[in-house]
Amino acid sequence: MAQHKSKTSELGRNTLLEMYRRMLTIRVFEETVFDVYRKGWMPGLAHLSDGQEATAVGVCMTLRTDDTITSTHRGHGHIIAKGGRVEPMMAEVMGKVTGYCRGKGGEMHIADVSLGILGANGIVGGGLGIAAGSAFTAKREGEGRVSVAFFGDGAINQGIWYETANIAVLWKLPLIYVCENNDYTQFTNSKKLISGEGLAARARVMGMKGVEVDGNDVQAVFQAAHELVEAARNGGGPATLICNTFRYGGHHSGEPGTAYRSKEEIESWKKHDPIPFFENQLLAQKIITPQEIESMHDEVDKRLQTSVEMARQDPFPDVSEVTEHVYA
Amino acid sequence: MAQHKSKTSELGRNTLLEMYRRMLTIRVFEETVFDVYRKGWMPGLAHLSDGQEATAVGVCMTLRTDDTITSTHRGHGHIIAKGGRVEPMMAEVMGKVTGYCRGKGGEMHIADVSLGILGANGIVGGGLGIAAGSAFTAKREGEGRVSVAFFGDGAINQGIWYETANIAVLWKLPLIYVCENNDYTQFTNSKKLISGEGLAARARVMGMKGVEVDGNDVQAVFQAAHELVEAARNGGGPATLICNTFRYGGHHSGEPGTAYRSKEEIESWKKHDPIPFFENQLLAQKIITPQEIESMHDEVDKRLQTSVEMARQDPFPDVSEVTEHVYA
Amino acid sequence: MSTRELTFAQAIREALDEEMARDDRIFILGEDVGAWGGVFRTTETLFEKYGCERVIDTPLSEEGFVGLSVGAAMTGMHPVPEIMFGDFITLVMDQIVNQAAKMRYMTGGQVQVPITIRATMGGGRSSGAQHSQSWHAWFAHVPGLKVVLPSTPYDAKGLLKTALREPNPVLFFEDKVMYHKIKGPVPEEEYLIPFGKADIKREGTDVTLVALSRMIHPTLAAAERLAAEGISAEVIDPRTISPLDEETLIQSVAKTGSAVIVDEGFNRFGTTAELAAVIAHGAFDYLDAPIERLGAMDVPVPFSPVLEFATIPDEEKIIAAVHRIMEGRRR
Amino acid sequence: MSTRELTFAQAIREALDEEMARDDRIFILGEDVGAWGGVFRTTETLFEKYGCERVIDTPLSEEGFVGLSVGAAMTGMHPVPEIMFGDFITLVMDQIVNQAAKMRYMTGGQVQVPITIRATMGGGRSSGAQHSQSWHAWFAHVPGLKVVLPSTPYDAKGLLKTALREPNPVLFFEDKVMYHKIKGPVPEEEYLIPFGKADIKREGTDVTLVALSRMIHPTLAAAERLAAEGISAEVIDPRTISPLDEETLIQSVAKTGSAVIVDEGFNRFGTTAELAAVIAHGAFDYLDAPIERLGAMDVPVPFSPVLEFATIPDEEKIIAAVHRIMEGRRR
Ligand SMILES: Cc1ncc(C[n+]2csc(CCOP(=O)(O)OP(=O)(O)O)c2C)c(N)n1
Ligand SMILES: Cc1ncc(C[n+]2csc(CCOP(=O)(O)OP(=O)(O)O)c2C)c(N)n1
Ligand SMILES: [Mg+2]
Ligand SMILES: [Mg+2]
Repeated sequence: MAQHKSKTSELGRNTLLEMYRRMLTIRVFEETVFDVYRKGWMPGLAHLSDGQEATAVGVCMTLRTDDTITSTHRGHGHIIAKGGRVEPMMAEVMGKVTGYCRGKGGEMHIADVSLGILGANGIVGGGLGIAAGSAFTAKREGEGRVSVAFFGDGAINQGIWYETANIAVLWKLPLIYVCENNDYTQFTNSKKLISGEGLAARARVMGMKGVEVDGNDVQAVFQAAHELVEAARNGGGPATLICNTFRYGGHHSGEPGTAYRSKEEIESWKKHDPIPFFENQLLAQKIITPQEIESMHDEVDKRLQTSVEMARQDPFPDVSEVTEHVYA
Repeated sequence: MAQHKSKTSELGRNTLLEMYRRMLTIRVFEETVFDVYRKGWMPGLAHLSDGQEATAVGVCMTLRTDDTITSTHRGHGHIIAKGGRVEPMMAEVMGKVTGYCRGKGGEMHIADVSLGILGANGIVGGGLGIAAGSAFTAKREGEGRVSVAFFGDGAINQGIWYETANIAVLWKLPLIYVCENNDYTQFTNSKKLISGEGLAARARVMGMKGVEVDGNDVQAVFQAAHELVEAARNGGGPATLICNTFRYGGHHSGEPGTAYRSKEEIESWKKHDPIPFFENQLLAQKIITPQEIESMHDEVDKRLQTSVEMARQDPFPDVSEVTEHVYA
Repeated sequence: MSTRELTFAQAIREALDEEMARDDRIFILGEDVGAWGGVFRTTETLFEKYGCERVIDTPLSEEGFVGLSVGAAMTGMHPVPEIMFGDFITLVMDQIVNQAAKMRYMTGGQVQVPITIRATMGGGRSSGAQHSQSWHAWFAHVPGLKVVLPSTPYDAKGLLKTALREPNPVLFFEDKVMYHKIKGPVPEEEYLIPFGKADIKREGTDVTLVALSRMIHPTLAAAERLAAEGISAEVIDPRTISPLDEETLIQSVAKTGSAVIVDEGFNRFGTTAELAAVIAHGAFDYLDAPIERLGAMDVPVPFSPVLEFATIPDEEKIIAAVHRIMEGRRR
Repeated sequence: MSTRELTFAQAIREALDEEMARDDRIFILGEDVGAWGGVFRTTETLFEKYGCERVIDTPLSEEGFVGLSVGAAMTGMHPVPEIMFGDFITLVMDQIVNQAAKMRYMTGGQVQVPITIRATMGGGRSSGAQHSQSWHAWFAHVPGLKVVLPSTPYDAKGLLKTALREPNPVLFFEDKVMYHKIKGPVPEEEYLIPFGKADIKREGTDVTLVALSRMIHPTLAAAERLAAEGISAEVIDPRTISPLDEETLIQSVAKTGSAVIVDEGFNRFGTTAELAAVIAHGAFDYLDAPIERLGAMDVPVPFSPVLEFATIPDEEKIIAAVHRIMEGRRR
């Protein structure tokens, strides 16, 4: 994997630290959920995104609270990056009534609409139509809002990508397609599944910008996303950003992700782990001290531990809730 | 519209005359169906393709009988071009039991599977999956068979085009996508509906050839199609051919096609009518004489008249047939 | 109340027009709905009146534009996508069923999805197997959706206006044969018709005829002829099948003792099954003959009129079904 | 006949294996069905045995690869596309309903469409609203399709082998909870199970319990417990709902006088409606209590187990339904 150098960012210290904190929070959240899964404290399976933190954070830190995102089955990172709180996330993962969705959505369907998080989605490509619609509303309202659709390299081949891309270009919707290219679908290398020149070129031929970036370099992601987001805000229409990254774990918590990916491949990506990579940049630029890093780690660890303890004590929804929220 | 010169063809006289005969047959068939419609001799509506004869014939004359085509709602031309007989077509249009589909399919669903005509299709884009499947079978059987999918400029924006294009390239299927670009969907100019660089470029970015041709010049269509078809036969994988052409009539027989298209536009296309255009080439090259042309016209006219008379006398299917052919 | 006669299509258009004037979150999108005014003329003049930003011609990308509608609804708009032929709704099932219908539930009530999907239905026009189908039963099987089938211009207007104020996804099915053929009184004054309230189109005492959408018309004609025979038929139009006014159906059969269900969807696993099951359960103690189910024949819709009309319920078939019931009773 | 115990997944795989060996027109395609052996391990070893040309990993393009399957079937192959979670079948409705189901009819019998679409179904795994649904009723509403729901390894193998020799499109629904949890006897010798033939899984005289797919298991358990109470329940598994063996259902109820229908599809407008309507009509003179319909609760499938299990029929709910019938009779 080519290691693109990211330009020195013009971001303020607080923003950079917040980026770091969110990346760390995602990492620890995913590790904690994995632990919760192994201990049998959550029902179902978890779809974890550790390794992909820079993509989620680099993109979402360019967004306003009233901008929206749609996410995927692997959505925890996007939600935290967009400002989602880990406590109701953890409760949702465990199916508790204190969860973001009162335990009705679950691990794959977390949403916080007040923060513009229109929801993770269990249908591969399922967020693309919704994101286009949010961009439509944004354009109609004229307040410079943008809509971001996260999706994977597998989702590229869903017809709805193509249908909405065509519409988004024609109608100049403020829609940013963000492809997290981690080279795999569930258990298949997506090189075998994508024909021709790949997504960036597909985006360009549809009439929008198609930009590729090192998805493990949060500053590079931020800068690329920022440019596309600002253009969209200002009426420039949609764009596509491909972030090359890697998930460390299995497709879900029930499998280690090692049967269809070589040790070397996994290890080579771990050498370019987005968190130490960013850490080193921050240290080199003296934006943060080793002590501050340590105390941030402690703080995040503690927050996650507490979230688990709280969620474990929280009640399940009452059975009477089962028929609520079917209709408004 | 640019009038591309077609190269002198290397085709034999018989083939050229057969091309002319099929084009003429399509034209007269469509005119006859329109007449049948106006006289109230057929149920429903007719979707006519007069004006587009060169595309259908130029492509289908490159095909073997065991090659397959899938067609569209505007399918009469493709069927005649692939060798379909006008008598069971006319009977089908009238809903008679002697029709190709025993009156069950109707004007929009004519098929002759023995000739490789897998059917016209009422779903815009509905033939694309079927054509990919026929190409799959062809590849598996290894006898150099190819599959052609006709579709319109409107169908370009159906996700299934994109999904099957990706698969066809990956699996090197002998599939030729033929877009009849007549600039309109039903009542809307498709320039307003197609983003970016258009279909030829979209095809190329998916990893296949994308070639554009004057769809009213049958020899140009033939030559372009021939090249792509032979490449596909020899394992070269799929390709896309865009034929620029024009339908003279309305979207269907119930409307004249003049409300959303200017007289000038229609007239300018009629100046490049595929039939006299080809006729002039044949005359100039002394492949046909004016007398032969006249007698061919007579012959075709007579055949179509007879087909109407026959079909009118043919019985409707017996009501007992209604439950037949639901299952094999 | 002053009343005019409108066609079914005019009633639809008037509902759209009034609600668009009232609520600027409403917008229409679909193929040829704009400048052309809709293939069935139901959006005529709206493009001129509300502009291309609210009456939008889409590419032939049903999944794309319905998907977009779901997202627009979730963020505060009220989209009205049009599925030109209800047959094409097969292309957008994921957007309707997996997205629109469950977004509210999955988020624990965080969002509303006010989307009104207009789709046509019905055969009898020799349009062939892919342009004649009636799939409303599918959607009534999906929790989170509401399903509406108006049978008259009056109902069409009142129910569509209600749909356009609904915070939930609504499937609104319009039988295309009615658009220009069915005329009826529509008051000038504004009115709404609530969902889940069946309409007794004709009162009677001997047999209950339940019919939906266009099927109301042959059913009323059959009732008229039955009256001449001395059989008093009650004709009920549920108007919405999700929610379904079970009460009215059951009460009617409690009175008449028997029922015929008439619907243009395919018979098996369709609307006739649910309605028959609901009545058989709720009016168990009152039924004195098996319920007759008259859906469309379970074959793909054939083109040739002799075949096609054989598959669609009509006056004769309804009368025959009532006669079967009457004979069963005499035995 | 020598018999072993196989899991439900093993039985499926064995049917695929045997039929692929017999007929080289059969090929499997879907997401991760190849090298990985299928997300639920039902195609394990087949990739190694039959190669990547017959066990094919597809892109995430359900509409594309099912569309391709329809065309392959029309031209002589027998494709077996896999829909990993039955919920995603929403993406391929057009290919199934408008193409596969009606191609033979629309061409007046010119083609056959031998395609076996395997799809999973069922909840109970805390997979949320988009990975737990059971849509079989939709397809039984579509003329031209056959719909199969095996409940045991024995039935799964015999029915799948039949499907793979069928000249018609078949929807084959596999409840994913059964794959590795349900084991049962499967003979070494070849056998086929015809479509349209219900299986009486347990004989009884007091009440008929009709159950499909995985629901057979809690139903049999309920029957066992009812026996202890002195209630003799007959348990019938229709095995295919299109075609539906109406005769066996009606005869059973003619004997027992009452029925409970158990299905994991949503209740309204679902399988329980059709089966109840068929029985209420055919056994009209014998029914002495209203038919009880036990489909899944009509809400999107919730994630949290306390909610999810409340929505799925189970032993307790079946017993309660039987008690309701018994009480109704006493009155
Ligand atoms: C429409 C649909 N098809 C298949 C699946 C099953 N599935 C879930 S995730 C996945 C792979 C997705 O790959 P990608 O888009 O690259 O996302 P990643 O998991 O790598 O983040 C598949 C096939 C699904 N959820 N939805
Ligand atoms: C999926 C689908 N959507 C819409 C329609 C209605 N319809 C029939 S033809 C047509 C326009 C097709 O345009 P194009 O593909 O350019 O073909 P042309 O009629 O120009 O040959 C439309 C919208 C349809 N039949 N199928
Ligand atoms: Mg991926
Ligand atoms: Mg066109």
